[in-house]
Amino acid sequence: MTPSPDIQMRLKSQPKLLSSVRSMLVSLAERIGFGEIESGHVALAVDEALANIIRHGYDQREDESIELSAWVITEPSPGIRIMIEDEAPQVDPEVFKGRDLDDVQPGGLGVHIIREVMDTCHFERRESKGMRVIMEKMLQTSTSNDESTPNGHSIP
Amino acid sequence: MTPSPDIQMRLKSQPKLLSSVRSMLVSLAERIGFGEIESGHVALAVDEALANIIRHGYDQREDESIELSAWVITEPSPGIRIMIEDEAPQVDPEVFKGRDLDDVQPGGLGVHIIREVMDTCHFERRESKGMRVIMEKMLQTSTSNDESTPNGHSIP
Amino acid sequence: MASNQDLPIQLDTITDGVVMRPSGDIDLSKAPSFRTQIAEVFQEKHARVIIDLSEVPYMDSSGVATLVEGMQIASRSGSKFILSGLQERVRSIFEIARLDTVFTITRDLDSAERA
Amino acid sequence: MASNQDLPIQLDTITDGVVMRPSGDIDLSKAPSFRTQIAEVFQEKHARVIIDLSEVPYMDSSGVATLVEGMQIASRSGSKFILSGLQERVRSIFEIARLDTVFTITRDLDSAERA
Ligand SMILES: Nc1ncnc2c1ncn2[C@@H]1O[C@H](COP(=O)(O)OP(=O)(O)O)[C@@H](O)[C@H]1O
Ligand SMILES: Nc1ncnc2c1ncn2[C@@H]1O[C@H](COP(=O)(O)OP(=O)(O)O)[C@@H](O)[C@H]1O
Repeated sequence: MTPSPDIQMRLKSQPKLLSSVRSMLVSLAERIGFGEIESGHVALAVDEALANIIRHGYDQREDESIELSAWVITEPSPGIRIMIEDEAPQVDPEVFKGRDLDDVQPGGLGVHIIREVMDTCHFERRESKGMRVIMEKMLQTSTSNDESTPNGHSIP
Repeated sequence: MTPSPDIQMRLKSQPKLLSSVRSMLVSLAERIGFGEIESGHVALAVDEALANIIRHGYDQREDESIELSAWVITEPSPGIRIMIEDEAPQVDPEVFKGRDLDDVQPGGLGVHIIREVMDTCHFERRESKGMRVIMEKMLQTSTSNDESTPNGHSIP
Repeated sequence: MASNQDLPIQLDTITDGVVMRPSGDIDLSKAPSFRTQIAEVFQEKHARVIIDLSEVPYMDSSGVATLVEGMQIASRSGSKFILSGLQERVRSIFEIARLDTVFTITRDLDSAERA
Repeated sequence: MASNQDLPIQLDTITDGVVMRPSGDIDLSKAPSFRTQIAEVFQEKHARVIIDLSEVPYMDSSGVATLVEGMQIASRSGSKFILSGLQERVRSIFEIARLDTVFTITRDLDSAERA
């Protein structure tokens, strides 16, 4: 059984609220012991996930709701687990694979970034409606995630 | 009828989480247009309210829950409204008067600080259990609150 | 808060073009304003457009996507498009997106004017 | 995260006492550690204890309360207790608590050693 989150946030699907969520997460990650760059990466991953929900899930509608839960992990080693849940139409989790980066295009970077900066990241359909992503990052592990993500890219 | 909050946070009653809440609020307040000092004051007021709930309401127990709701106010002028709710034993709202500062003592500053840095601040019993505080701060008003708080101190 | 969706960008004229110096985080809330302002600059036909990112502490993929678009407009119109002054955190996202070798990126403005 | 409840404080010896230089925010999570370390310093009987707050960007009333206690211990033991280097945001809370005239507050360490 998962313990209840240390911090939960429910926010409206508004781009202008993203900076507040990032600030909260940078502060939490630093408190856990992550360095400046790695704390920034945690905030970046969440920012990308939220931006995708706002753009793709909610089609830029600003009055929808997003819920973020964060757990401070202490055992077996310090880290952070973040779960983000929306109420948008469900899609095949396969879309979160991320695209081939050799083809230079303006879009298609968000999912790749999330997978790259976090240790693990898992997208799924929620039980009733909406999608869920759960991501984790542990202290003192490399940010490379070749093996640990379900659909992980192999980053050279 | 009150519209639903723009951001809601539920956190465990742990002092180590206070810095994350402050960061979130500083960022939100700056985004609304508050300057650096005033944004810091919004975070300070919330920090004091949360610290009081942890110390007095929950007697330092770290597994209790606190809920914070924030509204971005746009009409009639920009500002922020914050509501904090706990599930601690109810007390007479009169205890939140704040003490006479002429008597120099280590304690008894928190409530005074909240009243001083916010425009309005109102403590009440919640319907079922726990206490609630609602505070507001508007842009482009002075931080002095001689008249606008129910039990306001007169600050020279 | 409508005006807060505008990204403040300082514009400076140089011999053969223009320097755009945005300031503040560039995320989903600011990227549209960034895109509009870049498009406006390209309507003027400059030989060189330098984006000075020294005042940008944070950028996400929506900002990066906007810059990829800018690079594509530039290559169609035969202009040079140069990024300069990236802070470490911003440089890191270009590396993750494997775009650090696709863009012309210079350390500072001086090198950008000569690149 | 247990160790994160400790407030890092650098201690420097001066002619007639000691300078304590805490770094980081002092809030409810760090005030207990601050109190313990101030009490330890006072066990050594210094003529002068300077709290250099130049590395403290934020303090709430639990930090202020700890300093009021420190001042009270100092006055009982006949020591000088001086705050120095307050950042603007920290100074502001002393003013709100109307303690800015109760404490001896100096601009910098130099003045604190002579106060
Ligand atoms: N929250 C989401 N809901 C639905 N579809 C999504 C979501 N996030 C991403 N996608 C899909 O995955 C694709 C890849 O996303 P991403 O890598 O962030 O690139 P981009 O958003 O620029 O297209 C998107 O184009 C979209 O089809
Ligand atoms: N959340 C709370 N629940 C119950 N009592 C409270 C709460 N906050 C404040 N109080 C009461 O109000 C008094 C004044 O609070 P405050 O001004 O913060 O000073 P201090 O906490 O240092 O005593 C406290 O001593 C306490 O009795």
